[in-house]
Amino acid sequence: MSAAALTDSFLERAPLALRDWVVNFLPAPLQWLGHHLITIIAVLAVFGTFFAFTTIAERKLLARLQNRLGPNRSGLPWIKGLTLFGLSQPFADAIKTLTKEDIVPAAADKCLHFLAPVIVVAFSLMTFAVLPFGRHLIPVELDAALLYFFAAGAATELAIFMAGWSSRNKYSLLAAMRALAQLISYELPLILSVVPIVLVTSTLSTQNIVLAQGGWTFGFLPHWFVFTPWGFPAFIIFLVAALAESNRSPFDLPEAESELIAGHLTEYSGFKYALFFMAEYFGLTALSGLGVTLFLGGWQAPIAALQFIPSYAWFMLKLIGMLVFFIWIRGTLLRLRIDQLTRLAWQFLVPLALLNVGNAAFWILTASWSGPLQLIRWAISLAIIVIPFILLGRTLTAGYAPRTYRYAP
Amino acid sequence: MTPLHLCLLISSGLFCIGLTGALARSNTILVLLGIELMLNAANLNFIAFWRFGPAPSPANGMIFVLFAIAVAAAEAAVGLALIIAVYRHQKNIRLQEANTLRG
Amino acid sequence: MLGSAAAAMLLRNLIHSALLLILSWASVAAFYLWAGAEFAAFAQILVYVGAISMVVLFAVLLTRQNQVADVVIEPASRKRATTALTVGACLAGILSAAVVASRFPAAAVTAPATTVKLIGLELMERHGAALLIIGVILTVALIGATLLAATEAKRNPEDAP
Amino acid sequence: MNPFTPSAPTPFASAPGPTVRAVHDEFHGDLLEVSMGPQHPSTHGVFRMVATLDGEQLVKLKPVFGYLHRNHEKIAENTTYLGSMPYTDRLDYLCSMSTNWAYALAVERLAGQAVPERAQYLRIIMAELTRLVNHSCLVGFLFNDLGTSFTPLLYAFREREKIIDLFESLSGSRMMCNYQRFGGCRVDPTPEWLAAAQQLVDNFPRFLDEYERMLTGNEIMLARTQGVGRLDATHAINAGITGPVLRASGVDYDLRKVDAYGFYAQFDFRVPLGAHGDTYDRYMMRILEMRESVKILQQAFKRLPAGPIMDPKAKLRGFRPKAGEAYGRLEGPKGELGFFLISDGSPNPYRYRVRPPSLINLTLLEEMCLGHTIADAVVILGSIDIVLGEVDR
Amino acid sequence: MLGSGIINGLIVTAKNFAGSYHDPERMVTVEYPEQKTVLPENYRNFPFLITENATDPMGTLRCVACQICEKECPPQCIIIEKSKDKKPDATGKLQLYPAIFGIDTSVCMSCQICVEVCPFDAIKMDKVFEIATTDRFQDLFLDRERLAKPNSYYHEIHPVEAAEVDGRLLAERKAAEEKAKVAAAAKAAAAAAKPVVTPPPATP
Repeated sequence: MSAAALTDSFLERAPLALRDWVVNFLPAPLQWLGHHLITIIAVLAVFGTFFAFTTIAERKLLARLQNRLGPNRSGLPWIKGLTLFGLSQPFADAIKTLTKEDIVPAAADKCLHFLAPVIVVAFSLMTFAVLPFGRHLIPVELDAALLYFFAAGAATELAIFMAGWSSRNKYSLLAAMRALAQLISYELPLILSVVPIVLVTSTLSTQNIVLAQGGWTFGFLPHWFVFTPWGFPAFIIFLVAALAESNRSPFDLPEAESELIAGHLTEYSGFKYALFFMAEYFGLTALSGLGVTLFLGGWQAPIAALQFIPSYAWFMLKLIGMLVFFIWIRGTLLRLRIDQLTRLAWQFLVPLALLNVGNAAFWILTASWSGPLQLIRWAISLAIIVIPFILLGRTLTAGYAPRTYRYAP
Repeated sequence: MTPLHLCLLISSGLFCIGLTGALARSNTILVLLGIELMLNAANLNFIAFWRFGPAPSPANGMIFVLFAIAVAAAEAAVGLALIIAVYRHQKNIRLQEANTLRG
Repeated sequence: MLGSAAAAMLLRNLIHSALLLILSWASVAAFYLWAGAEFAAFAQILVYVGAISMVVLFAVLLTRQNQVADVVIEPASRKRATTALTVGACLAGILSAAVVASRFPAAAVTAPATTVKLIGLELMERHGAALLIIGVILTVALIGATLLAATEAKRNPEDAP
Repeated sequence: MNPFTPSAPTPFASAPGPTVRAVHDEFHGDLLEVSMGPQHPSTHGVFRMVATLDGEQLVKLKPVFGYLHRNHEKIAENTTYLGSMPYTDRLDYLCSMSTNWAYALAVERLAGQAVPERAQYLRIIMAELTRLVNHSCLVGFLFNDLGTSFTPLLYAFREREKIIDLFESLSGSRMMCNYQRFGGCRVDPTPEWLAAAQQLVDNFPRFLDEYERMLTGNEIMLARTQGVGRLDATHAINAGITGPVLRASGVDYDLRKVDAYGFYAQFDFRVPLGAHGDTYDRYMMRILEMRESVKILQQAFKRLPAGPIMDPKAKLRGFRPKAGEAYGRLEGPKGELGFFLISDGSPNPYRYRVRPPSLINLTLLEEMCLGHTIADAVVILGSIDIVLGEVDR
Repeated sequence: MLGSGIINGLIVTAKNFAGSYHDPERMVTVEYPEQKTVLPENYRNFPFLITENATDPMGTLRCVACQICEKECPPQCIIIEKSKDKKPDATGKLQLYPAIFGIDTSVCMSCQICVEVCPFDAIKMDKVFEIATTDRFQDLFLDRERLAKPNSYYHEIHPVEAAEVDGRLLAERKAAEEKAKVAAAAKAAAAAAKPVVTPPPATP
């Protein structure tokens, strides 16, 4: 089937056709509104249920990592004894958080206390507007999409500060300060790891970036950016920074249970706590969505032959893959201390990201090499990034090495 | 009343609020924030003229605003660092008392 | 926008006024969007709401130590407040009069189509030098700011009583 | 109330006040007094640390315990010698077998009671099995404080469950074994039990290798524990610290070699020694000691003799040791566990004193934690391995 | 290399993840209400009194109210009151029986010392652990009727131990009968030889 036919296969256009069919019911002036309202509702519905099932997937996967069964008890309210392998657990959680009593500390700053979760969820939801879910499915076609993504992401810090400050409790204030230090120091590596992509594709719009990753060599090697010598390190830095940005596993300092009880969320309960929880997951999904778009070829199929599967299915598969990787990391790694965390960001990730930008520039300049030169090009570009990685790695872990022990005579 | 007039009115209003704020308040931080407001008002003008101006060359206004934002950011950072330094020294940040120049 | 800015200036509680100010910055960004300058709007949000608000809030937090009510209206500051108000009011009058009086040629109806690539090219070619200077200014300012804030801390323990 | 305004510096006793208060200290400017209260998630049991922070650094740390004090020693003076044997299980509830043995050792020394050979071997097997249980629990909890979401803890508990099931099928209860008697043991293990124990001990090293591969080389683990909570040898000796914490500072003092009580002299095993005395060394001490215990167990299973498990002359009731005093001690998983008894000829001991290794190892907590952050203080507490039942008695 | 430790960690958790599906040694969870683990033979929980047969529990209690366990119990949670009259026990000898025999299960720590010190093997450890009750006082203080359980139940929960205990009791009974026969024969002979000598006292 020719590529064109493929791109317009029925499945591909199905969601769009549905939307246009609904929209032309509305009178002319309202059509614009209807058009956007439907996309918003679609995004919210899809990612709302996606959030619900990520929570349950996380608990089941973590359980399996630890050789135990995850939640599998919650069945439907009417049918006795029907346990859906825990699939109805998120709805049970939702009802629980809705009905939980919502305590607001007396000394708290009422309006800020209420506003913080709202802003957190609002901004992390706004980041979904720019992610290309399918060949034609992009909610908002912006040419400065990446900048928009980071602008919306940066605003969530403000809300965390408000949460910390408004609950008037020393613990949460300390944790809010820590969270801010962490978020700010990891914003730079995050943006710097995206700069090479913008350099190579010379566009900020996410749809063009995904289009730039089309095409396959020998039919099965996709042109995703993750398989290029500068793309892979950028991907690793992006992952580490995304982990830190969404307060997950090795960097979940703000809610470090063993230290400050629940960080800036100590004074929240009931639905507001669920909102924060939801915002964290939305942030995580958005960041991994961005990771998929930039490095793993968005909705591009991995192998040429598999193109008949609709593009949004590929996006969802890769997104789930990324989330499983995040959960896997959460089940394994220990937590870093606040000073090690910032030292890692400033002394290790930022220099490497800058080097990677240089590496991408080298990659563009030598685009014209061909044949044997191609190998040399790969070698040099790899050398540019791997050698400093080892050197910096050695300085970072200067005094630390597993020791050997002597025994008493 | 073309849209340009409206924009100019809004930006001048913002400018005056920034000015009164900077003059009236005794807390140095708020003075600094007042100045930030004035800078924002200026940026507003640039965009207004760029959008509704006679022969809008494609990117002039926008670039000017970007540079203005960058400078404002640098200025805010240095200003606040100054405030922290002054605060550490004299334990409160009332504008009037910051008159001793000795270290 | 004007409402939040005015409120920011008048409020007693420092944190509330700072947050309202951030709200006014966000509304300025909304204005840019309305005017069609997307790039400027996102830059504004990223720089102001993302970064400067953090610096402001950190500064406000660090300097709240023995905070006597900062807006106790002594006679001195009351007098200054009234003079400031009068100056502001008359300036507003003059400006609006000038604006109303001036006539502007017919405004272009459609927003000029600017793509990010165009801005990028423009920045690099015609304003390349300006870009570099801005880079230098920013780095110097930030290093200066950190040094200023940091050195104070080191010196402080020695002269502690 | 503005949280930063310093309240009048109240006397530093553990004032009930709010858990977090700003204390004005003339040297450091404003300190933050954070009380990690009895119900804090990371303190092992009811234990409270009043930590005074200057920013992130710890300036003062006052451990407050006694929440679990059950007046064990006074009760022991009013019950018969046999009567307080089940209470010794409740001292250090993680290793009840070795605590029973320590008490039985003290009473046997007091009354000059002989113990048959098979019972000695059984006691060594039980003590080494409890060492495995205790060390795997500790390592699991240490990583839980370091932040992984329960994964290493659940692996360690999976292994511990197997050993605990062995104890249950032998002595009747998982943790409160009440297994030793004066002059021998209470129940003779069946051949199937011995086979199951042998099989367990043989594949215990597989669990240890998996654990070490997962965690010992982990960069974050190295960064978080090396150089944290350093304790030098002389300091440890002066404070009377014993057990793995002492050996991590490089002091060669293991009661199994020093006293050679029971038949430990006939077993060849090595005592690992640390060099830096920091949290990483203490973690490695426990891992290496577990490997040594596995070696001892394998030898013990091979040479377990047949014969009676209870000395025929041992009298169960009406046990009246002659007047005098005795001090029996052994190398418990946490350190030197000792029982000091004074008898006046009556069936109840005149004085009954327990030397709790957890409490004595705890005395240096502040000394180790100064200069570190709260996150480290929690890890250091985890590495000392205290059990509140033993600390508060 | 910087990341190698972390990668090793990931591999181990991956192996555990895969293992938890097929390797029984890793998947240890037992879903309690549906599946129950088999309790080992020596498992002990709260004590219970043994009666010879199930038909007349109060009549054939093995316990003779000697109150040794009451004295030896560390937390002092057993309360016994001797009966006024006597009744024949299994071997036909007249023995006292406990009018009141109560164990306060909220105090008892099932340490099994009463079983060790009981000379008559009258009290043994039970295996029931699901004994949650709503009322704190009456339900937790088990009186004689609720404590008594037939010997067959004892065989059921502790098969090996019960067999050994019964063997020992039978042996004792046989020895007691022989002694009684020998004493009776000696008495008969003595009576025949010297009718005036009083018969030797009945041995316990």
